[in-house]
Amino acid sequence: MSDTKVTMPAYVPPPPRRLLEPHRIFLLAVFAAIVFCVVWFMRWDWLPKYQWKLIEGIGETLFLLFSTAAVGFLLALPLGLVQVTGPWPLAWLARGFCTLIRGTPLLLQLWLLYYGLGSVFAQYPEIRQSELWPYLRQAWPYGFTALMLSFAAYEGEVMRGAFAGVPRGELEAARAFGMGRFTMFRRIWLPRAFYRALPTLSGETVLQLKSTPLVATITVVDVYAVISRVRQDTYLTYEPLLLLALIYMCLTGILVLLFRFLENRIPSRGA
Amino acid sequence: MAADSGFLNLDLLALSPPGWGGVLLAGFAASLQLAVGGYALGLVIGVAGAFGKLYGGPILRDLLEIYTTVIRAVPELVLILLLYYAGTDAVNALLVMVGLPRVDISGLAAGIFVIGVVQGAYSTEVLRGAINAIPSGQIEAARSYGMSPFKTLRRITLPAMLPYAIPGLSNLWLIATKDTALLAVVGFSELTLVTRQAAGSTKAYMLFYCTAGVMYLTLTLVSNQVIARIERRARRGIAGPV
Amino acid sequence: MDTAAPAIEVRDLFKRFGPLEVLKGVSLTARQGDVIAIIGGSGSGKSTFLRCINMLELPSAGSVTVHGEEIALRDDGHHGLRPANRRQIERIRSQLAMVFQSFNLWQHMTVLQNVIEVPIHVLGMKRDEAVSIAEKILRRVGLHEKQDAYPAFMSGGQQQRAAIARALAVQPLAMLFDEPTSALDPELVGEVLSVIGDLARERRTMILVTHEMKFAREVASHVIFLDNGIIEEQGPPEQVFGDPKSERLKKFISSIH
Amino acid sequence: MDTAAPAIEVRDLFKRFGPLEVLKGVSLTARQGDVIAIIGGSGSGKSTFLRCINMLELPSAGSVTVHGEEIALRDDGHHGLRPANRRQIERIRSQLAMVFQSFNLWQHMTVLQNVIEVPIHVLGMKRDEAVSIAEKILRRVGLHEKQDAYPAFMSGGQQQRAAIARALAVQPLAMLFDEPTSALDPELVGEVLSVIGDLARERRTMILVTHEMKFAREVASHVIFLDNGIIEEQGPPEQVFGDPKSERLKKFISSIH
Amino acid sequence: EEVKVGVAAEPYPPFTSPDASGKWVGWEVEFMEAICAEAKLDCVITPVAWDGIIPALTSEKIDMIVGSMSITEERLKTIDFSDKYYNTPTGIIGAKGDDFEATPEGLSGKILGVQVSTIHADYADKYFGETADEIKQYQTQDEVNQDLAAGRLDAVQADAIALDAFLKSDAGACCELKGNVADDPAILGAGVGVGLRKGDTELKDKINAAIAAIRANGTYEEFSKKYFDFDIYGG
Ligand SMILES: Nc1ncnc2c1ncn2[C@@H]1O[C@H](COP(=O)(O)OP(=O)(O)OP(=O)(O)O)[C@@H](O)[C@H]1O
Ligand SMILES: Nc1ncnc2c1ncn2[C@@H]1O[C@H](COP(=O)(O)OP(=O)(O)OP(=O)(O)O)[C@@H](O)[C@H]1O
Ligand SMILES: [Mg+2]
Ligand SMILES: [Mg+2]
Repeated sequence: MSDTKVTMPAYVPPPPRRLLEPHRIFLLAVFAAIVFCVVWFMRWDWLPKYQWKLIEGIGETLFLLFSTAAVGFLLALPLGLVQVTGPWPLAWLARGFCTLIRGTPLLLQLWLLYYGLGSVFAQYPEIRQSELWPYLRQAWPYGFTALMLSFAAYEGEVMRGAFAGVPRGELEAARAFGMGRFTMFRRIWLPRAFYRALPTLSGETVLQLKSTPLVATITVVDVYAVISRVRQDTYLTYEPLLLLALIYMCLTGILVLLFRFLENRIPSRGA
Repeated sequence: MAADSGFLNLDLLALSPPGWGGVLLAGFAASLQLAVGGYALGLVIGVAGAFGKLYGGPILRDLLEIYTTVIRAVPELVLILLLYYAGTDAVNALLVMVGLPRVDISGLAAGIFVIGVVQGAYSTEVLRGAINAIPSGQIEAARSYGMSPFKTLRRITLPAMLPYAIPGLSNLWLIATKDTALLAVVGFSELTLVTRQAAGSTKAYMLFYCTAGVMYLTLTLVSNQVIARIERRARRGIAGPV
Repeated sequence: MDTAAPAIEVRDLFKRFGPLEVLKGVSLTARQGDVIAIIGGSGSGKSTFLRCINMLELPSAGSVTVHGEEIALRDDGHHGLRPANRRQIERIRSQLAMVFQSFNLWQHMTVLQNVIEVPIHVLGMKRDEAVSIAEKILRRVGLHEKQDAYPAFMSGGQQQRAAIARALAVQPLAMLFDEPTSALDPELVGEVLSVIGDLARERRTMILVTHEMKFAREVASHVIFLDNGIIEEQGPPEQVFGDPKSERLKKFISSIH
Repeated sequence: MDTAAPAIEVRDLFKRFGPLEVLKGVSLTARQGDVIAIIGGSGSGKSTFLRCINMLELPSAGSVTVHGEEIALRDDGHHGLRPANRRQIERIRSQLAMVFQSFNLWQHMTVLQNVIEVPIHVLGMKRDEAVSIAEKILRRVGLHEKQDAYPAFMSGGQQQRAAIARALAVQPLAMLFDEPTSALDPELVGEVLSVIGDLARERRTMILVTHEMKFAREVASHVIFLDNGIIEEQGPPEQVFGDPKSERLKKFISSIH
Repeated sequence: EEVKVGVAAEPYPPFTSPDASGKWVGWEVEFMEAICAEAKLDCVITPVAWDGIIPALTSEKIDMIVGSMSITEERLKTIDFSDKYYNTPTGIIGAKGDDFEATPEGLSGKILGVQVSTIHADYADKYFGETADEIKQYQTQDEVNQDLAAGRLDAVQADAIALDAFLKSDAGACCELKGNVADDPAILGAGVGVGLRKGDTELKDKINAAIAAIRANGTYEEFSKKYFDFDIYGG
């Protein structure tokens, strides 16, 4: 018997399942009715006016997502690795960093970075002469930094688990065949850990997507901020939020499919 | 009120006015209440949802699938806004429909409801995964000795699942404590919002944000200790990492 | 006990998994005290057969009678059978104690707790009584000092013996063993086989699937060679091992040195 | 090849894990073409000895010489040794291909990728060349059609053969096998043993730890019985199995039917 | 009868802001207490996020809004208002030494900050949207001011009184008033009123009566003096 099979304390043999069973058709009909009601009875006249802003907002959201995830992941690799093999001062530093970031709300980190640093700028106007000022002045670098650090900390944990979870034997086999430490890391340890972590990474990237709207609170105009604009302009409570939920669901769906494609490149059996 | 009241003006943190310490602590307490309430509600939903997903009929399973998928795909911030308004509206609409007077849903109750619904989706998945992680032979053995389905659940499935569920559930607890911060955007006076008010009023942004950070971090670290203890107990029968 | 009715009687058992017909009409009669060994190649349906006896797998057709009582099954409308009476199945299962290849001890309970679980929670025995019986049985299989250990911290041989103790504690009418030694180190096989050998000498009714031909020869009163879902050959061990008739069995016996 | 120097020469190897002295002075000489079987009870130090040969475990004292070149070790200041020259160890390891009991195939690579990995990334072979050699070897161990499968989807016997192919692909001076069959089903043991038997007939240098006495008897040119960290007895297989001298060995051989 | 009065959860001094004991203080709080006393209402302050305050009113989480909300056409489509209880001009401030005027031309190339969901946000969009380099929206007025002080903004548009209070504080030392913007009653509205649910005429009548009464009996003037040295009621 396979380990993964769920044995349920019931004796009914599972009926053959098809995609479109009668109840599914019923559910779809209910769903269609709801969509119809939403489209028909709610106000959507504002959509054309905001469509370009919305598209730009989605672009900003995606930019933040991908840039922070990419840079964050690069940072997560050493964070995970030193916790598994590093000398203890580095391992402690990495662990401390991860705990610190994971232990405090992202919203707070964001405000600390943006407004906290802002109050320092107010005290020391000289900073405005510096070359970095054009960047410090804008909001997105803060959003980027906070999101990126947060992703790095969470993924650092994931990668720590993934590095530690590569079966010792496979690493030993690499050593037994005379691989040097770096070759072993590059050819065996890292890819093996990466593929192991992929399912988790996929979930975490969705979480990261869901964190991006927080940057709206520091004036970055992402898709959430655009919808907030719609809400204040139209005083509509539900319609813009429903659209927003829909947009995020689509983005999540696309992300999940992307990751599934990656995962399927290396088939794995069972858990 | 001076901008240069500076980072280290700790008087601002005094427990009684003009210090803001008392307000921060009250906010912290509100955050804790929210987290505990929301987490507990989430667990209840999660247990029901996990069993519904595993053993329920096809309709229930599909509905639960929709619930967990949607909740996990939409940002908490958006869900909180939607549920905060729609949830309480819906409750009142229902009450009016059955002829009862509208009730006044307190911010706390609404907050717990929102966090509970969000947590419920994640708990459902964690618990379902944990039940699946039980080697199927364990349940088969119970069946082969003539245990009834309910007895199998109570004596074997639930206790055997615990060690697999605890890491996920403890993560959820930490997420719950931090998700309370999102209720700041609907104006609920929890720690993050009062921090923002204090920072705005005194202009000591750094000081207050760092203080709140330390409070959240303390909560996390204390939680970690407690979780570690619980985990040790639950894993008595398990050798090596799960 | 009523020795007139056989302990276990299986008649014309069929089992299909989707398109795959795994059992194609297998019958077996085990009288009180019989030790029946089932041998056969991998995938021949041995485990499936054993699991059908206590309805862990539901047969597609056929009947199982335990101690004169036939397990009531009815058509499930999908060309299969389903239990007509869950209570009955639960009762009969508690009389047919199964010992799994992979032990399947409950990991969240100590050995003692594993052994007393069924007597207390299924058979409704008093705790004290269950514990005293359990202690006797554990002593018998040589696990007395290990009774408060958790299964994960015991060797394979010890776990298998604990599983046997768990089965003995329900004072079963018959015991079903599915390859009780194949998950064990060669060195642990011995201790488990000696416990089973003792049980055989006590003339306990047992049906066991095994790969240990030497052992089957020693303890079994009857050997069944399953091949491709049917009984290819059966008889007393001397005959089956010493004088195989069918080509398949000859080949099988020679492949196992 | 220079057949004057032995392929592997181990001298007075000691290994302690903390307070536990696992190897207490073990020596061995394997000339080109020798097949040395190491037998012994569980915990006698067989695996540790094998792992010391390619420095997966660092010995506490003693020396290992491969093809005339002694592996340079120096004192680590904690009563142990450490490699003096990492490059040298890496080079020598790539000449001593190890086949693990649990295969340890790289799960994220197909069989072919597993086999060409070391030739390309350690020995610096061209990809085309490595692939063509690998295909030859895979054909030889009967895995030609499986070359694009991932290890997780293959049977134990197939995985073990893939592991042997991976080892053969580095064209090793000698091969080290650690219980190459004990994780396998009885039915899969055969196919792996036959591959190893072939290698033995080709007179490849091999050191193998095994529990399969019958097999050891057939293929080994020399058998070493390790007990409690020392070589209790050694000699040609006929002598060791047919006419054991020491009590321990007699008992050991009789325990394994 | 308990009436839940929604105020913006974000500090908006000198009108509504929490003090160190968590109590809400400011001119508008005193105004609210005065009318509630006058109309014999049992008022409870309920802080609500500013950008959700109108949905909160319509979904009956609160019964009225006392939050410096200007009476505008757009808002009147969704909610109702009492008579106005104060009116102030809209001003623009900027850093000292950075001379510009509060006109579309003056703001060209500048980064302007406003609070979300305010008449100022709408006004800035309409008049400065073309010329200004960027218009940034913040959750709270505090944060707008803060970012001006930090130098991330060149200009801030807001209620002149709120701006005045900021300029008088230490943090506001950096900046000065550049002028008031040209009026546009369609956007800037006709003063600030108490926001009410549509159809809640009973409450509306009570409030209007109370506003008239405190104006007449001098209570309004009395508490206003503590905050302002001019007549906040406006023309
Ligand atoms: N739940 C199942 N679904 C589909 N096929 C199954 C299932 N269980 C068993 N089978 C198939 O039925 C056949 C017989 O399986 P079974 O486990 O009875 O063999 P076995 O004789 O016990 O073999 P082994 O000696 O390897 O344990 C196999 O081909 C197997 O793949
Ligand atoms: N890394 C280690 N740390 C501590 N003790 C170890 C370690 N590796 C092995 N040992 C101990 O050394 C002894 C010899 O182990 P080894 O694995 O060499 O035995 P073996 O002869 O291969 O046994 P088996 O046949 O069971 O594989 C054992 O007592 C084992 O517990
Ligand atoms: Mg089987
Ligand atoms: Mg070993």
